[in-house]
Amino acid sequence: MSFVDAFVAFLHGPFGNNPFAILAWQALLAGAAYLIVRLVRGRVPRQATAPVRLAGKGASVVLRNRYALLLIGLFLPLIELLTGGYLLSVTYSIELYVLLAVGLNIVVGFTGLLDLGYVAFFAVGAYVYGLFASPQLYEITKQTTYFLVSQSVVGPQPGFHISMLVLIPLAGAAAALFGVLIGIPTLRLRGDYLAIVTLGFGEITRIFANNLDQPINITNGPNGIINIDPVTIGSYSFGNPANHLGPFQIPPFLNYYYLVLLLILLTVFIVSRLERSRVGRAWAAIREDETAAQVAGINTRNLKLLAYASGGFFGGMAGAIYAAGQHLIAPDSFQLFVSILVLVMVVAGGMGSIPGAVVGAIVVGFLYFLSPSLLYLRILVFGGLLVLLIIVRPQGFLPSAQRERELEEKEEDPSLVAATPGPAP
Amino acid sequence: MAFKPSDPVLKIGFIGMLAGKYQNYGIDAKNGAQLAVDQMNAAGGVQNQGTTYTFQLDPVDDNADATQGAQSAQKLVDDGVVAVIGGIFSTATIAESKIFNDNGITQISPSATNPKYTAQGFKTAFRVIGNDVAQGHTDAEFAVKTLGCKNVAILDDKSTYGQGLADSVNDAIPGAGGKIVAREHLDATASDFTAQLTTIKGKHPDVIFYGGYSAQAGPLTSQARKLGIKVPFVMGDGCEDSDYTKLAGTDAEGAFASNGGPAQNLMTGFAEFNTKFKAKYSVDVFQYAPQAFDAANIIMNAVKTAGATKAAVLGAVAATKDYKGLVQSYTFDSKGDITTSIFTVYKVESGNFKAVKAVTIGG
Amino acid sequence: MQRCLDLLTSGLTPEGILQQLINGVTLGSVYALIALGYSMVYGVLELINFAHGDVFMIGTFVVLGVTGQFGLTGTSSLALVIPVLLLAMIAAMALCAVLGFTIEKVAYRPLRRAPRLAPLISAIGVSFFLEAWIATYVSSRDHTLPNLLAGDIPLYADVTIRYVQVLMLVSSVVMMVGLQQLVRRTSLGRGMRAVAQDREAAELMGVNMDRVISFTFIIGSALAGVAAVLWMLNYSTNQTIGFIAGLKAFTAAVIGGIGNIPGAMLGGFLLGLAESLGAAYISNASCGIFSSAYEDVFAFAFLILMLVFRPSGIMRERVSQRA
Amino acid sequence: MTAEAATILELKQVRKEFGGLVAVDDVDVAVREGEIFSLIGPNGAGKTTVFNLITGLDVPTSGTITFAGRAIAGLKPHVLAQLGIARTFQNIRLFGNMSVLGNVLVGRHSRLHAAYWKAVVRTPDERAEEKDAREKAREYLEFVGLRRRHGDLANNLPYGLQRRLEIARALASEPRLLLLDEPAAGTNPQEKAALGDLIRSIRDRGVTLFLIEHDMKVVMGISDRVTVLDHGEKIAEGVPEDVRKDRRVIEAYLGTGA
Repeated sequence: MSFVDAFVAFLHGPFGNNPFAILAWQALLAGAAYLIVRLVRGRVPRQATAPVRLAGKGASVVLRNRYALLLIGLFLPLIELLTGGYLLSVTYSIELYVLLAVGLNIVVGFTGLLDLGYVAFFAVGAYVYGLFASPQLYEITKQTTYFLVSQSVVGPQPGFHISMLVLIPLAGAAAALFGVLIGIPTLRLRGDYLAIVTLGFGEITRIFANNLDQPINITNGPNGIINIDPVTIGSYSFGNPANHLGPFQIPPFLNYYYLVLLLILLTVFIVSRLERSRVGRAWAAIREDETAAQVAGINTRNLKLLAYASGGFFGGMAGAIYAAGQHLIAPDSFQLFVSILVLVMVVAGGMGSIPGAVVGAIVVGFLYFLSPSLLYLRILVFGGLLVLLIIVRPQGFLPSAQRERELEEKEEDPSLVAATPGPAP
Repeated sequence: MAFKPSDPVLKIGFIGMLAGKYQNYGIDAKNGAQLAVDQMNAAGGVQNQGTTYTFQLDPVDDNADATQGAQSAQKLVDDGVVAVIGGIFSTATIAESKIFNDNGITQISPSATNPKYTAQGFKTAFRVIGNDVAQGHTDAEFAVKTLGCKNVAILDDKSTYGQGLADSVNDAIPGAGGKIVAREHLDATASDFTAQLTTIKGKHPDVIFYGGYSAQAGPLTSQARKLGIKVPFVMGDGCEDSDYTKLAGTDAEGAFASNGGPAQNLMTGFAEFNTKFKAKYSVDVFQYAPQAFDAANIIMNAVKTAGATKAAVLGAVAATKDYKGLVQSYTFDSKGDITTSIFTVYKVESGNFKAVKAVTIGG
Repeated sequence: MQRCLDLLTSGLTPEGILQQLINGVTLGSVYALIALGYSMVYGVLELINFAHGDVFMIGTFVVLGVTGQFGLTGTSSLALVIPVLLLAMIAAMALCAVLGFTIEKVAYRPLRRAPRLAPLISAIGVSFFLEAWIATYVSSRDHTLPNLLAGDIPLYADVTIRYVQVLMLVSSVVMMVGLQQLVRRTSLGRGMRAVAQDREAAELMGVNMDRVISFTFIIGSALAGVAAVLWMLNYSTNQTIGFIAGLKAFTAAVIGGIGNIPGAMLGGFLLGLAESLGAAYISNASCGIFSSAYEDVFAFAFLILMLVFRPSGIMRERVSQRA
Repeated sequence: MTAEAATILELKQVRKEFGGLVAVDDVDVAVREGEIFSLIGPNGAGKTTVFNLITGLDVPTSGTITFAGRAIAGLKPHVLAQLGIARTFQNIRLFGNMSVLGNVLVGRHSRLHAAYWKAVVRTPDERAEEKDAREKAREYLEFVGLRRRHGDLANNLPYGLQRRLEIARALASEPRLLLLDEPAAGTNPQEKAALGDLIRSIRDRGVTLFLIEHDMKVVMGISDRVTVLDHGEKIAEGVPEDVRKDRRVIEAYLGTGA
C-alpha cells in the first residue's frame, strides 16, 4: 500500500490542493514523459506500414511457449488459493475478459469492424442464462409485488432451471443472433461511423434491460435478476462452498475458473482454426480493403455478419458464465465502459492477434482490477497509459503473427528451400 | 490504549462505495463504524470467557458494482473478518451477500433498503434500516394524509434505489386514499428533465414524489420551479442531505424528504456522537453513520455474548432482541429485517432539512 | 384498446406541445454548439474527437470556478452578473481552446499516419483521463449555478420563455453565423475547406496543414467553452456529462450532415426536439409500452436510422468515400 | 483474329448518372470470347465507371449488361466473381498487410466451398481443398513471376510487382473474363513490354481480356480491337490501325493534351 500511497502523492504534486497547481505539476510530468518518449522512439514514422514491419516477434514467443503458459494457467489458481480467494476472484474476472477479448478480436482485429458495443453480447448471454436459470420467469407470470416477494417462502425455487450444458451454448447462440440483427443495419457503415452506431446499440441494450420491467416485467429493471442458479453438472454444484476434494475445500471461484479456462482453450482453438481458413482470410481481406474483397469473390455481407455472430457467440457464452457465477445480474454491470475495456485489451495486445488478445486482457485486466479503492485514480492512469501506449506502440504488445506464420510455412515448403535466391523476374 | 498487545484483535469488515459518484454515503458509514470500533477499543474491548477482544475495521471498496462487490467480499473473507458492515447500495449488497452466505459471515447493511436483500433466504443477511416497502408507505401516507394532496405524480431515476422506492409509493398511494395522475422516469445520466416535468405539469398533480438521489433531485426541483410548477416535492432518503439544498438553492425551500431512523435531535446521544464524529473526521454526519455505528456495536456485542467465531457471532446477531442503539431499538425478524422501523419526514426551511413528522412502523 | 386511444390523446394540449418545443430547442442549442466542434474536426481530419465532450465538461467547471470566485447568487444585480458571465465565458473559451490545442498536439498529431483506429483509441484515453482528473482533483459531485438572469416573457396561456433560453438560442445562432463567415471569408477558413476536400492536394497547394488543424481544434474547443456557459445557466454538471453531451452532439452533427456548419446547428435543434417530444409523448404513442426513461434510445435510434438511410445527413454534405 | 467468336460480354445502351452528372452515356460495347479488347479514352472519360458497372460495384441507371448470355446488371460483385469476371484496379488495391500468398488465396475464395464448421474441425475434404488452393496459388505466383516472394507482405513489394500480384489474385478465381484497369500506369518501358507479354500469355490460357488504358501506345500493340470513349460517349471502335487514324479520336486526345 505504501507504494500506492507514494504514487498518489507523486501524482498530486507538492503544491497543495489547488487544482491549477496540480494541473501544472502534472502537465510538467506529462511534458517530461513526452520528451522521454520522443527520445526513446525517435521520429514519428512517416509510413502507415511501419507498425506492420515490426510485427510478429512477441506473438510467436507466446505461441512457442504455449504449453508452459497452459501449465501456469492450470496451477496459478492453486498457488493463489494459498493467499485466500481474493486473487482468484480477480483472476477469474480477468479470465472472462480474456474470453471477451478473443471474441471481440474476431470483429475488430480480424475483420476490422470497430465495435464499441460489444458489451451488448455479454449482456444478452447473461440475461438468457439469468432468465432460464432463476425464478424470474415464474415471477413474471405471478405479477408479483414487493410484499409478495418478501413473504414468499424460499425453498425449492420455482421458474425455469435449465441445465448449463444447454444454456451456455443457447446464450451464445442468442448473442450470435443478436449480432446478426444489429449487424444488418450497420453493413454499409465503415470506420468511425460504425463505431458510434455500435456504441449506440450497446447503450440501447442496457437501457432496454433497465426498462423492460414494464409493461411486463421481463428483466426486473434496475434491480436485475437474482437467485440465478450456479452451474451444476450432475449433482456437483459449482456454487456450493462446501465442495471438498479430500481434505481440501473447493471454493466456487475455483470451479468457475477451470470452466472458463476450458472455454478459453476451446475458443482459442476454434478461432485460430478459423483464422487460418478461407473464412479467416476473407475477414482479413475485408479489413484490408472491402471493395477489393468483394471483387475477389467474397460475399462481404455474409462474412461480416458471420464475424458479428462469431464474436457475439463467445461474448454471449462469457455472459452466461458470468451470470451463473455472480448469482445476480443487473443492467449496471453492462455499462459502455466494459466495451471500452475489452477494446483496449484487444488494441493493447495487438489487433488481429489471438495471443495478443489473451495477453492484452491479462495485463490490462490486472492493471484495472487491482486497487479498487482508487477508482478515479486508476481510470486517470488507465486513460493516460492508453494514450501513451497507442502513440508509442500503435501495433500493441503482441501484434498479429500472420506474417510470421507465412514464413513458417515457407520452411515447410521443400521447393522453396531448394530454390536459389535471385532477382524477381 | 488500554489493552495488552497479546489481546486477540478481531477484524470487522466494511464494504461499500468509498470512491466514486456516491462515495459520500460509503465514507460516512465507514466513519460511523470506525468510531464504534475506536470507542469499544478505548473502553478496553469486550470480554468473553476470560478473553479480551479488541477490534479492527477492515474497509474495502465495492464501487457499488456487483462484479467488484463479489471480489471485494472475497477479500474480506480472506482477511478473516468475523462479520461485515455493508454494503451501502442494494444491487452490490445482494451480490456480496452470496459470498458472505457461502462463508457463513454475518453481514449487516446500514442502508440497503431493497426488500430482496433479505428475501433470498440467506441466514447471514441483516439490515438495521427499514426497507423500501415501509418507507414507501410512510411517504405515501405523508403526502396524501398529512399534506392532503390527493393527486400524486411519481417520478424516478430508474435506479435500483429510486425505482424501488417509487414503486413502493406507487403501491401505497391508493391505500392512503390518493390517486396517481402521472408516472414518469428519468435517465440517471440525464441533465434535462423538462420534458418529463412538462408532462407532469399537464396532469395538474398536487404533489410530486421523486425516487432518486439528490444529484438529480436538486436540478430537477429547480427546473420544475422554472417551468412554473409550484406543488411540493416529496422524496426519500437519497435526497435528504446537504447536496440537495446546495444544488436546488432557494428552490429547495418547502421540499420534503423522508429518512430512516428518528430525527437526529431525537436520538439519545446523537449530539455526543456528532461531536466525536466531527472531531475525528472534521465533517458532520452525512447519512448512515449512526446506522453503521449501531451495526458495528451489534456485532461487537455479539462477540461479547457468544464468542469470536463466525458461527457464534451469526447466532448472537440473529438473536438480537431489543438492542438499544444510537438510532433505535433493534430486534431482527427471521429474515434479518428489523421488526420496528422508524422514519422521519423532513422539510427544507431556510436551506436546511428540519424534522416535521416521525412515523413508526411495526413493533 | 380504448385505454390506448385515451392515452394517445391525454396530455396533448397546445400549451404542453409549445412548452415541449421550447424545451427541445433550448437543449438543442447547446447540442448544436458542441456539434460544431465535432463537425469541424471530422470535416478536416475524419476523426471523431471523442474527447471534445470532455473539453466542454472542463469548460463547465471553469464557469463554476469563475462564478464561484465572484460569489454570484440568485439575487446578485445584473451589473455584477453580466460582466462575471462574460468573464466566465472568456475564461472557458480560452481554457478549452488551450486544452483542445494540446490534446491535438499530444494525442492525435503523432498518430496522423497511424492505422485508422489508433486516433480513436487515443481519444478515448484522453476522455477517460480528463474525467478522472476532474473527479480526482476537482470534484466528483454535482454542481449548479444559482438561478441567474431570472425572469421570462409570457407567450401563450401559462407558457413562457425565459431570458436564459432566449440568450441560449441567440448565442448559438450568432456563433454559427460567425463561424460560417470565418470559414467562408478568411484565408484560414479556405485552408480548412481545402484540407477537408483533399488533404494531400491542399498540402501540395501550400496549405499549412498543421496550422489549419490546430486552428480547427482551437475554434471548435472555444465554441465548446461558449456552450459550457450556456449549459451552466440552465443545467447542472459533473465529470461525466461531457461524454453524454458529446455523444448527443456527435449525433446532431451526423444528423445535420457532418462537416456542414448550418447542418450541425439544424441537427442540434432537431435532436433536442426529438428528445423532448420523445420523452414527453412516447408513452402515449406506444400505449404505455415505452416510458420516458427511453429518452436516450431516441437519440441513438435517430442516429442509427440517419446513418443507415441517409448517411449524408439532412443537409446533404458530401460524405467522403473512404475505403 | 477470328471474326466468328461468340460475344462473351455485351453492354447495350448502358448509362450511369451520379446525381445528374452523366458518367457513362448510352455506351454499347461487345467483347468477343478469347480476344484482347481495349477501351481507351482521356481521363474522366468514364472508363473506370464502365468497369464498376460490369463488376457490380455500381448499378447502371439504364441499359443492359450481358455476360455469357446472362443479364448481369445489378448483380453483387461476389456473384459476378463466381460467374467468372475478375478485375484489377487503377490504383492497385491489394490486401497490404497480408502475405503475397495470402492475397492470391483470397482471390481463390470464390472457388472454395468448405463450410464454416469444416474449417474448425479440419475435415479431410477441407484439408484437401486448402492444399489444392495453396498449390494453385503458387502456380499463379509462378506464372506472374512472384513465386519467390510469396512470404512477403504485399505492402513491401515494389510497385511493378504489386501490379503483377493483383493480376495473380484476379487469375486465382479462374475467370473467363479479366478486366485490367490501366495495368501500365506508373510502369517503366521495360515493365510495359513485360506486361504486354504477360497479357498475351493470359489470353493464351483461354481468358478473355478487357483493358482500360489511358495511354494509347500501350494498347495498340497488344489489342485485337479498341473502343474509344470520350466524356462518357463512344466515339470510335475497330482494329487498332483504324482507330489510330480516326479524326474524332485524334481530336479528343489532342484536345486533352495527351
